Amino acid sequence: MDRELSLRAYHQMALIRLFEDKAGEQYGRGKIGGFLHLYIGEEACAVGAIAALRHEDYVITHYRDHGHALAKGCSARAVMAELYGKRTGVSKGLGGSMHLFCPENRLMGGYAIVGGHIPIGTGLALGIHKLGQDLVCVVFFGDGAVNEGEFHEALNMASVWKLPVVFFCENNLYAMGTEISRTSAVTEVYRRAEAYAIPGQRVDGMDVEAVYRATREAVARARDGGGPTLLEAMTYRFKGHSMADAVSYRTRDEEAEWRPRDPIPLFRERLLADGRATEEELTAIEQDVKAEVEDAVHFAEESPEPTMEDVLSSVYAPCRACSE
Amino acid sequence: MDRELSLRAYHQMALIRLFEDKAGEQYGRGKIGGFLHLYIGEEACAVGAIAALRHEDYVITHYRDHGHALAKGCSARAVMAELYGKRTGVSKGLGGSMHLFCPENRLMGGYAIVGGHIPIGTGLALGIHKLGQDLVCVVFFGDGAVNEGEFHEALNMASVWKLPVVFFCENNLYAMGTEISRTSAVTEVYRRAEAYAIPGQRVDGMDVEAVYRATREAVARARDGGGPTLLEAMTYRFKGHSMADAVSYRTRDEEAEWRPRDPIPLFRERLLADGRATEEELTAIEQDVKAEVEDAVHFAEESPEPTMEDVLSSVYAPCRACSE
Amino acid sequence: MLITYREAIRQALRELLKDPTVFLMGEDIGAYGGAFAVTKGFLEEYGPERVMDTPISESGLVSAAIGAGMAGAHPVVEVMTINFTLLAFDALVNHAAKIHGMSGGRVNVPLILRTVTGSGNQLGAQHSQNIEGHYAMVPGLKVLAPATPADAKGLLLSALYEPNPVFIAEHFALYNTKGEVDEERAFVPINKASVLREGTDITLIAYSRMAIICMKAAELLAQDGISAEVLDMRTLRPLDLDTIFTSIAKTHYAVMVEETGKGTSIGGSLIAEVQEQIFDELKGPIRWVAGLPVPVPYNKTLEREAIPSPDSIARAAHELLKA
Amino acid sequence: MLITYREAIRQALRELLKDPTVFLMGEDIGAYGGAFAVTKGFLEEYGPERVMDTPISESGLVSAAIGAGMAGAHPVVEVMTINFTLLAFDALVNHAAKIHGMSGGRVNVPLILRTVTGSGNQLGAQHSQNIEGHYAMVPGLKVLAPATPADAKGLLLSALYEPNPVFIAEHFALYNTKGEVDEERAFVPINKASVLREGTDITLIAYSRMAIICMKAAELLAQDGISAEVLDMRTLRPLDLDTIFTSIAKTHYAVMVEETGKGTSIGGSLIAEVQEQIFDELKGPIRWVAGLPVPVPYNKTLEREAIPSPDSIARAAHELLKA
Ligand SMILES: Cc1ncc(C[n+]2csc(CCOP(=O)(O)OP(=O)(O)O)c2C)c(N)n1
Ligand SMILES: Cc1ncc(C[n+]2csc(CCOP(=O)(O)OP(=O)(O)O)c2C)c(N)n1
Ligand SMILES: [Mg+2]
Ligand SMILES: [Mg+2]
Repeated sequence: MDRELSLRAYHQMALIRLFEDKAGEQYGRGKIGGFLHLYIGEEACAVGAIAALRHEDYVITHYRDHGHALAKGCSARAVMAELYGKRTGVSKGLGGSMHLFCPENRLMGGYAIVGGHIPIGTGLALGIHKLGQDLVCVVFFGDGAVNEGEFHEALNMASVWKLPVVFFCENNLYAMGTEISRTSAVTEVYRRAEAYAIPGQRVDGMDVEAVYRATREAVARARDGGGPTLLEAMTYRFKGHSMADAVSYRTRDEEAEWRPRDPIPLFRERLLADGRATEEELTAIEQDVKAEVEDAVHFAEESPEPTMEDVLSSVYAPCRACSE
Repeated sequence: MDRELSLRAYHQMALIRLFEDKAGEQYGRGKIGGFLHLYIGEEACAVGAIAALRHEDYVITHYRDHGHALAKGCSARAVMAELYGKRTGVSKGLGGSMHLFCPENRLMGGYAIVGGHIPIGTGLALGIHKLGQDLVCVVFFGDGAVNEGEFHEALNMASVWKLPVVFFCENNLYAMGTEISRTSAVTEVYRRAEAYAIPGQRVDGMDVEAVYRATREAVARARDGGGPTLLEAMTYRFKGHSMADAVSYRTRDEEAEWRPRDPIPLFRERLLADGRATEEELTAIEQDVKAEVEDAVHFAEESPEPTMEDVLSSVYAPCRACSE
Repeated sequence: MLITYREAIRQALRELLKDPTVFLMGEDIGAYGGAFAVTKGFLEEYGPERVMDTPISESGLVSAAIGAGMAGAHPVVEVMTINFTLLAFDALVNHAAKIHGMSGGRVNVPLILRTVTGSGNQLGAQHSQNIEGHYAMVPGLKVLAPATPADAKGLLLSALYEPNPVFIAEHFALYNTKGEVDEERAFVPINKASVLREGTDITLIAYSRMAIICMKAAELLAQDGISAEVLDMRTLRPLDLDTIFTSIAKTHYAVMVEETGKGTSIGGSLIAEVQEQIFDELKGPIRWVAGLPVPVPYNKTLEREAIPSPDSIARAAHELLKA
Repeated sequence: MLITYREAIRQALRELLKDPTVFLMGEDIGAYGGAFAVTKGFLEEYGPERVMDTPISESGLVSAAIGAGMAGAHPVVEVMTINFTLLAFDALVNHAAKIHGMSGGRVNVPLILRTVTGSGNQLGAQHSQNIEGHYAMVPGLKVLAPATPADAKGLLLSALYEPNPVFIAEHFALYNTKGEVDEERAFVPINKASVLREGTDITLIAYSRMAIICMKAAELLAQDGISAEVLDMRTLRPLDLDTIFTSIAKTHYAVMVEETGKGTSIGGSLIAEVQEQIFDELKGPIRWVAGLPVPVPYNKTLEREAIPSPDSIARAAHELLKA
């Protein structure tokens, strides 16, 4: 990554981290409801992968979606307001944490049915292909989603039709409380690519630049008509599955092993070490991010609630083939 | 195959062939309704695979199921009567051609939802495992079923739980009018096994002994706790997908290439060549089979229809936890 | 122009294909020509980019169509029969139907899904279902079930202008039936029932093939001097209750007729809504004539007896009027 | 013994596990203890053969349970929430429900499927559904939806004696509610509604959480001198219409209450059947109070307003009695 991109990536990772800390805090205060799945520890995945995309490229993801939304350019304000259930939220307060939609940034949603959005991502790529566009779609999902039939159907179709899509598995070793080895016959997710005759690659999901490079290559191939790729980023969620999770299924030792691999300090050190950024610059970014998150919370607090009319009028888009 | 087994196998293949010819004929006369999916050309698959099983082992299959039913020991009478929709049919005339059930022969059904029965087969093996039985289940399905999500989920579960199941793909190159290469990213079905860390093997589905040997090995492994296997038998259906199919999607040349590979004359010649049987013995079998099929038709013709009471009383098994 | 229901759909598809963003996708719609020959010859005419054969992956292909629609293309999916849509139930109910609402109205899913409903061909329990009723329950979907060639064409033409997912259940037993269809583009609104026959004594309410069966029942009733009005709901979601209210305000008696078992389609809620909203207009209960609540049997005689006939409908009408 | 709904289910599961052919399977029921902590500690106590964590493969795992049941074992599946059962819709509707019928009654599918229904926790549209109604439409399935700890235990105990697939919808909002439960094995028949409260002026009909909400509405009505009878259907398929007929023959007025939108559960067919069969007993229409027909919104206030409350139920009852 060049200097500019690096600083942008650092900004995004820092923003996501602080945003998530804050969201967790506000959840504890009852300001945010429902499920809240924090992305802390996995920031390098969304940020590295999305850095390899153009603004017009599509992203579709699962319920652990705050990081993807922020990396794809949705404002912290609109994302926080969504968690608050406010009308100014990305989904007007009707979607919530698991369903962030920013079509203007080509974030086509967070989805809460594990695996269900993977073939929809194939479909976005199918749409791109049909419309003859020079675009790509990246689909994010977890290691647990790989065992759903939708994963299989989606990868096969994408391969047969050579669609411009990158399947990006965030392998954080657990699906809720279940380690991947207890439910997956093949635990190296990238190896599943062979069954669909597409390239598969494993990458260090704690290294934002490694993620960026691998995704850039896959995206370039997809854009050039080379078809889909399956990427597997090895990562770790530092928090529980959701706020309700006491994380009793993994050892504190394992957690301690992953701690030093925190993608943000690692990247910070690298930027300083190779002179891409100065301490002052990074501190300034950290200050900016702090202000951005405070502002987002303030905005969310002050925003109005949606109305029942908003709900009723968004079940259907207005009919253009109805009489009267 | 030893002599006895060989003669039995020849008998079964000849029976299936003649049964199918007759069924097609009776369909043309309007005696049989619905869809009729003939197994002509594929006899070596069912016969070879099922020869490797014990009576108590389970078989579950798709709608192209006459061959499996006959090979598993269901009587030609009861199968023909089912096609006629008669009360003496294996499924009392309520199931029809696509839904042959003979629990006493451990044929757990033919199913008409492509792929849907594959995880049920995994489940039969799960049941075997839970009950600590020394049994195995063979699941038959087509090349088209491999792209359903159920295939993927079924193989993964079977592998993770090391269940005694053999997945037997009858690859006849077409799913209705669709050649496998147009819809499958990987056309060597057996290679899909790698994605589930289980053995996969391709076998000549026109050679009943080759099928027998491969299945015997897979069954032995399964029975010994070695887990599932994916077998792929290369075969060809000499007729259309169903009686309605004009077979306009494949060339007459291709059909002509497969004709000499008809499993029945091939096996006949081999038996004669290596002296396992005499011309007289095989002719006698052919005569027996002819009589068996004639008898089956007669039986079906003469059998009574089921009643509406049969239908109503078989929606639910009698409740043992209801009051009154 | 007197054409078949199948030909009417073919004409509509040709109209749709004039829009370059439209493409057809489904199992065996190309080389095989469609399981019911609806798209026969289309592959040759439009090529594989516009007429796409898919793997046997119902969940995946419907989801792919959802995504393609979200990206601005306009997929017209054929699911070979309605029985197989159950594999795409999550795609339709949890995704297609909810994306507009849960995005706060910001993302549209302009998907047209055509499939084939019905029993009566001795296909056994897994292939003889009228599952459109399950979809008609789902907010966010529009569900159409035409009974005539004119509606089959007109509703499909209209579906292209719908920014919402449209589920169209065609009845296999109707493909060869003929009817008058306007040669010009003849749109049929997707929120209106149609009055197939006017009458004054009793209202028969149905959709799809049963609307045609009700027309036969109305003939039988006419022979007995009873004037039956026949309503074809044709759009199952949203339900056009007003047309029903108007009819019952005139006849004061009604019979709801469905091919499928009670509780498995729109009949129950339709009756519940009608009795709640115009109770005083009713001179008797709304009769409910439906298929038997059973996995449909293979045996030909029993299969036929498991669904309503002109006779059983006429009998119910007589009983109601006599009571 | 006063215990929670969750504890009642745990007790029943322990009873079930005394049968050596019984095993539990589901996502995160083992190491994680179940998403709603119903099986907490079971893995340690019974071991991984009796308490099996599964991959996230709803279609596959439900199908595997079907097969295991056919082989003579007795699987008790937990599907984490009812929303995910849509992925197993084909397994349940095309397979579990039909195998007995299409085998001519020769093969049984003794499957118990427990899952969690309901809205009201700000989980958004994909996680806030009451889909038991879809299953209650399907011949071949039995569908239970207990409202009280006693029924939660008693119905689950009975389910083991059912040779048919049993779908049990537990309501997440009830897990911590308490009720009296017999310490002994206290079977509840799986074909009977229960009268939660006797009354003479009007009948309130509901199931699951809404039965409890109706009890609150009945209290409100009592304050206004109206005596409401509250029926908890508890078994959604088969429906115990007789209990309803008996009640309405006494009260002559009825309100049907559902958490989910109109047409998405049993309400419509129940009303349709009742008006058809005892029209003359009705002094007014059966009122239908249901959730809004929308993808359930995340926003807390709106989510709450989207479903019936004691107030809205009492209001409907007042309107009906006044009209
Ligand atoms: C179809 C479906 N099944 C189950 C669930 C419940 N569930 C939510 S998240 C989750 C684990 C998913 O794990 P993974 O895909 O690895 O993603 P992660 O949470 O680790 O990012 C489960 C089982 C669901 N939401 N959808
Ligand atoms: C879920 C589902 N989708 C589609 C169909 C329609 N259909 C019936 S058979 C068939 C082709 C299956 O081909 P294959 O699995 O190769 O088996 P074969 O008929 O060649 O033996 C299709 C598409 C179906 N029955 N079920
Ligand atoms: Mg994970
Ligand atoms: Mg095939």
